Amino acid sequence: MFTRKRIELIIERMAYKRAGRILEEAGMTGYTVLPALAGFGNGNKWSRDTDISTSTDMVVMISIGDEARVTASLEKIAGLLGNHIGVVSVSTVEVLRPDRF
Amino acid sequence: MFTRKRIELIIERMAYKRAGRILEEAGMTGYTVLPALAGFGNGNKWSRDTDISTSTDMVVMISIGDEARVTASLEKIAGLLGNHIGVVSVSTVEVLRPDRF
Amino acid sequence: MFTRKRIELIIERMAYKRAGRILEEAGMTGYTVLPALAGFGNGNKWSRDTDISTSTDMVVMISIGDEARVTASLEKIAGLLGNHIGVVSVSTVEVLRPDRF
Amino acid sequence: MDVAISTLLSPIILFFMLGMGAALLRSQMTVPEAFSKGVSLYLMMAIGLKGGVEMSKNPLTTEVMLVLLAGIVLSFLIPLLAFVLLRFTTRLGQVDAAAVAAHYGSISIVTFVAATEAVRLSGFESGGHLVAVAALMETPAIITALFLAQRGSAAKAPVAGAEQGELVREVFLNASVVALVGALAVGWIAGVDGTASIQPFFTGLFQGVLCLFLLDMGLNAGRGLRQGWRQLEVATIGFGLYMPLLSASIAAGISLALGLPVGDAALLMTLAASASYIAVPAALRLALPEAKPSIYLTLSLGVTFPFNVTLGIPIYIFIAQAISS
Amino acid sequence: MDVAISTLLSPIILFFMLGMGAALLRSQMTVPEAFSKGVSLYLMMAIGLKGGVEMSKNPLTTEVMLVLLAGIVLSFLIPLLAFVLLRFTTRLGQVDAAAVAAHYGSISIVTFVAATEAVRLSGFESGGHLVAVAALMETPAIITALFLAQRGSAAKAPVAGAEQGELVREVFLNASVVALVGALAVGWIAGVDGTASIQPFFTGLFQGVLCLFLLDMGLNAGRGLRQGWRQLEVATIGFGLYMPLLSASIAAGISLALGLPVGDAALLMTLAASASYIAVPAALRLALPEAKPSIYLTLSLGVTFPFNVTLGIPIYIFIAQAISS
Amino acid sequence: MDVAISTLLSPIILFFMLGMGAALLRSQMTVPEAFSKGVSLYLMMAIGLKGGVEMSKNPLTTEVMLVLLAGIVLSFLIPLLAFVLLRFTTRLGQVDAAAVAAHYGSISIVTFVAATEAVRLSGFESGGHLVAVAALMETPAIITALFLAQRGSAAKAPVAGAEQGELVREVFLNASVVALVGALAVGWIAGVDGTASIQPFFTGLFQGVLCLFLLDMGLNAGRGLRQGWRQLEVATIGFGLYMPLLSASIAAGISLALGLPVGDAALLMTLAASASYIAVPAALRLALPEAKPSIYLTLSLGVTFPFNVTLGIPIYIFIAQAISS
Ligand SMILES: Nc1ncnc2c1ncn2[C@@H]1O[C@H](COP(=O)(O)O)[C@@H](O)[C@H]1O
Ligand SMILES: Nc1ncnc2c1ncn2[C@@H]1O[C@H](COP(=O)(O)O)[C@@H](O)[C@H]1O
Ligand SMILES: Nc1ncnc2c1ncn2[C@@H]1O[C@H](COP(=O)(O)O)[C@@H](O)[C@H]1O
Ligand code: NA
Ligand code: NA
Ligand code: NA
Repeated sequence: MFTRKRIELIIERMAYKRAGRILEEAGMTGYTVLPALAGFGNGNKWSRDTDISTSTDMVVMISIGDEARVTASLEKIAGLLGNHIGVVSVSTVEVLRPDRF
Repeated sequence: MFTRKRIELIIERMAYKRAGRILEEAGMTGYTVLPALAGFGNGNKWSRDTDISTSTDMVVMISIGDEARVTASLEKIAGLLGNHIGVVSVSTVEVLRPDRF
Repeated sequence: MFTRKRIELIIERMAYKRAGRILEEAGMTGYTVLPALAGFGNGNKWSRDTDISTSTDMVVMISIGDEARVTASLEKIAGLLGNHIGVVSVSTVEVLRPDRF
Repeated sequence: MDVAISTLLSPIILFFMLGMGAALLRSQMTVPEAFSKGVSLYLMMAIGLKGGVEMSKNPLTTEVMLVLLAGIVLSFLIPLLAFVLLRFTTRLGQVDAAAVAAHYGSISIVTFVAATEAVRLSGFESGGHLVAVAALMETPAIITALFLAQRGSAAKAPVAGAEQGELVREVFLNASVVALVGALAVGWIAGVDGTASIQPFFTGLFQGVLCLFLLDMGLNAGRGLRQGWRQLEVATIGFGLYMPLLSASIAAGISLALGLPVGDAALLMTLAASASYIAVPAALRLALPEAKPSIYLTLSLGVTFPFNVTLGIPIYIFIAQAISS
Repeated sequence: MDVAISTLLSPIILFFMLGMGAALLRSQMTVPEAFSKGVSLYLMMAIGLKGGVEMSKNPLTTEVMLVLLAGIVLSFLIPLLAFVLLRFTTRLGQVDAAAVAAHYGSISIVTFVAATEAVRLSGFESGGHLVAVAALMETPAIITALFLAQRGSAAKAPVAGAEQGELVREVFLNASVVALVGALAVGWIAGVDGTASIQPFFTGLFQGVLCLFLLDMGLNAGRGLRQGWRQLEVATIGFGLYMPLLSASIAAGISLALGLPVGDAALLMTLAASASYIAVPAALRLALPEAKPSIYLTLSLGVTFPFNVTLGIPIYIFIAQAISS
Repeated sequence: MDVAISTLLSPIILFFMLGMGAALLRSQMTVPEAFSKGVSLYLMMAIGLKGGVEMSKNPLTTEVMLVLLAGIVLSFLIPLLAFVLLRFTTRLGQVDAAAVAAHYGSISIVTFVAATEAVRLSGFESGGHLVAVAALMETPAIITALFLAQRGSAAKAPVAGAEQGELVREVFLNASVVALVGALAVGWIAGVDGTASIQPFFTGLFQGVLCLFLLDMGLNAGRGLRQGWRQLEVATIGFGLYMPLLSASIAAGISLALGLPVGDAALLMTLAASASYIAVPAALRLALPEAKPSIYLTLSLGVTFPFNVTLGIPIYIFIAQAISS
């Protein structure tokens, strides 16, 4: 097994394409976006089925890549999060096919 | 980067609000709920599209916070899981904005 | 708290039942499947709402279990991923009820 | 009997059987949850409106009041009978028995709708207030069941504080109650003229949409049965088949006592006989999480629902005719 | 006034109130997002088709052109007025004030649809080109608002490059613009005969579907209000109530100047008075992420939308009658 | 030719073009998956019912049997032709060529539905049993393709055990087969009278719902084309345009031999010409995961589907008229 980094980005739906471009430019080989259903933060709760302008929806982006690229992308991501509400965290994972990331 | 803990709670949809209250009371600054599609456990399979009373649906709750608060919430969570089926796991993550959690 | 392994499998919807059987055979006590919304890999983007034959949809499978079983399942999973597009990663988590996994 | 046949060969039932067959043959076909939830909302609004409009035609009689009352009483008491039977005839524990009992005291609105269609097909009328009865019967059973589940066991009250409020709202303001009662009120207020412009949607399409929904119900019932039947002992499955008949006969007695017309009697019997698989499970996951969904869902959705929709309803109509002549 | 009453007691409004009530009572009832998105797509296609078919009946007059122009101008200018009022009467900062202003310059298609129904109920005609006006009024307000938000602040242009294109597409090719304008074009090209076979779906069901959708809107508005009202100072809530009246009166003036028939005047006023809660929020999350959704969404969806749908529309129709006589 | 024009200007096609245009202009508009899946279920039930009801009117003739047989044969053989052409004219490997071939042997039910509408518009009748032909043509092509993909390569059988069963169910019990065949059976059993009460839903709304669905199809086709065309060499795109014509001419020959009426001939040709983009891709993801969806989906959905719906169908009707006179 080979060690890689896993970025987990909890961010507004409207902003995930931008985050995706950032990850792409930083050389991450891929990402996956999961829809969120509800959430809580800053004392506010939101829920998907109760916001017609789905503009406050959050999604969770997962992107696995090598440490260098992850670090590279994090700065820009932080910039993006300056505007858009969201949370980013990084963890260590083991992968089977190192060439893939 | 700063080290934080990430709670991942796989729990029934009907119970996520209770879990949310527990996390909130424990001082966690936020959480995000993702819908699950299907699952397997205790030899039972379930699938969202085949249960009209969506009462056996599971959701995945992610909450990132500092170790103290996470530990604080875990006990109560364990109590909740005593009744409701579900799984809780904790992992270590790195975050950019420590003040946020 | 007790240490366990967490498999995260990002794989096509059509293949998750096969992955599930592999995990089951390897003795994993359960798994949860989350729907993905969109993604990027190999230079291709996909999005759920724009593929009527939902055959290119991805899902994220989470399965928590002890190291031995996880390692056992990984080989077969790798084989499955030889055919189906997807990504597998393993991380370390702490759980409350060791007997459960 | 050819009424029974014609009921069984109506597209609604045929589509239900299609779904059930596909599920038992393990077809992967599914109806997206979001879509079928929307469709069931439509059905509840439509049935509520229909009832309300009809009620707006003639004033509330004491007879109507009595039927409403009868419904509430049935929903409160049926669980007691069910609980006793389950405890004596099956190996179910107190909590699971109480949970199952709650389902049989409550109602299945789809079964009710299928019955109204069958009653219509059989050439009988039915009063709009039966919809109100249906709405009123949804929740009392849950209260009885919670009482039965705690009984004796000095267990802490299951829920308190925020939980309490959450549960109360789930029990009294769940989607089906809101949609049914709300649409009933709308129909009542707006009346025949006021609702004329929305009839093409809510009345014209009703039977067709019902086919689509029952196809989905068939898929759900079939899958529930296929996945869950192993968890059920024979005695429990038996309960899922004779309990509806028991409840129906009690309702038949009441109908006889109140001298209800055939249609109303048949529908009251159907309500008594039908078992919930949406409102009650959701409430019980909150109030009785220890109870096993694999038991009560399989029984009400996989056993009793198919039984009622296919054989039950014709039987109830038949009995209703018998007693009212 | 009994027009007002009959409007308020129409099923459409009753269902809206039902939803709002359920939400304020904290019922857990929800309409799945995927379903209500589909339903709103239907509504926009239906209203677009209707408008297009009617426009196909008679050639484009200069009057029509003038109304279209008036709509665009309104959408450009209303935000200026709104911005000034907000800055002087509330504590909202420049960015939030600009964001709110954008919503009031743009329109709510559901409010528009409810108004067309009310106009019909009141026995007036309305021109199909008003649908085109609605479509045209959706976006100019956003441009004004972005200008207002940057004004003075030497802030970097909010978006550039890929972002730029993304925003432009979101503003000019968002779902509602595409569906409205597209369906309008289809109706125009296919005309009365060409669309005959699809009328049962798009016209026959329209009012009924609208009930279902307004039930959902009520749930959303109620929840928005319940969750968000704390964030709003009284002055801001007040703005959500008097701003529609202001915009409507401006539109009334224009209608008078152009000598519009009652129906068209009422609809133009409604468009001016209505505030967006779908297209604009989405665009602003891209262009002005610093602006707080909890403010502009609560205000337009929780305050102004309910006001317009219940009291506003009857008032606008009343004024339209007054000025046109 | 004005038939062609009137087809191209029918709302159904106009909405398709609207969707395709919006997608090519990179509008973010989408129809929620759950909603469009529900709508497509409706379409398949409706078309199945229609066919079944018509078949219930007159007994099964040998001619009908022969058409059913012809359909099966076409579905089995077209992939062989397609495979050979692809291997000789394109750079596609054995597996991808076989995968693409499977799509062209199978059918697109939406194309079929659009054709039935066009045939109706052109004033021709078509037999209900063509729906049965459509259902029968869905799967044989997959079997041929799997055979072609393994041929020579001593590769392990792709799937076995549980996989095997999963695949078989996906191939023979996928949603469209179940819905089509099932609804056909229901229509057949219930007949004209039995289905009268559900006609308003399944027949009255049909064309309208089709508009909504084709708008979505346009969005999908447009996006598929925009994202995928780079992966396709010119020769492959060419295949997506001439293969339908080839298959149609073969079907034309058979129609001539069987002396089919114009409507039936046009529909059989359309079925032969149409390419699957739902059932087959799903099955191939299980059976031939090595095959690239970006190739076969782009080709069948992005190239052939738009071609058939716009130009193809009028051509097939034109040829059908020619041969049958
Ligand atoms: N590095 C990655 N991190 C997260 N998800 C990925 C990654 N690579 C691929 N994926 C997901 O897997 C899908 C198929 O990727 P690929 O196998 O590279 O075509 C993509 O659309 C993503 O959803
Ligand atoms: N500590 C956290 N853990 C997980 N999700 C979070 C956390 N904080 C915020 N979120 C998510 O981010 C959204 C916006 O949070 P905020 O930026 O605090 O308003 C919330 O609604 C949650 O969905
Ligand atoms: N080891 C596990 N890893 C991931 N998810 C699990 C695991 N065990 C259980 N689950 C999830 O929790 C649900 C209930 O499991 P159980 O409590 O074992 O009946 C399952 O349907 C899965 O969705
Ligand atoms: Na009952
Ligand atoms: Na406005
Ligand atoms: Na074909």
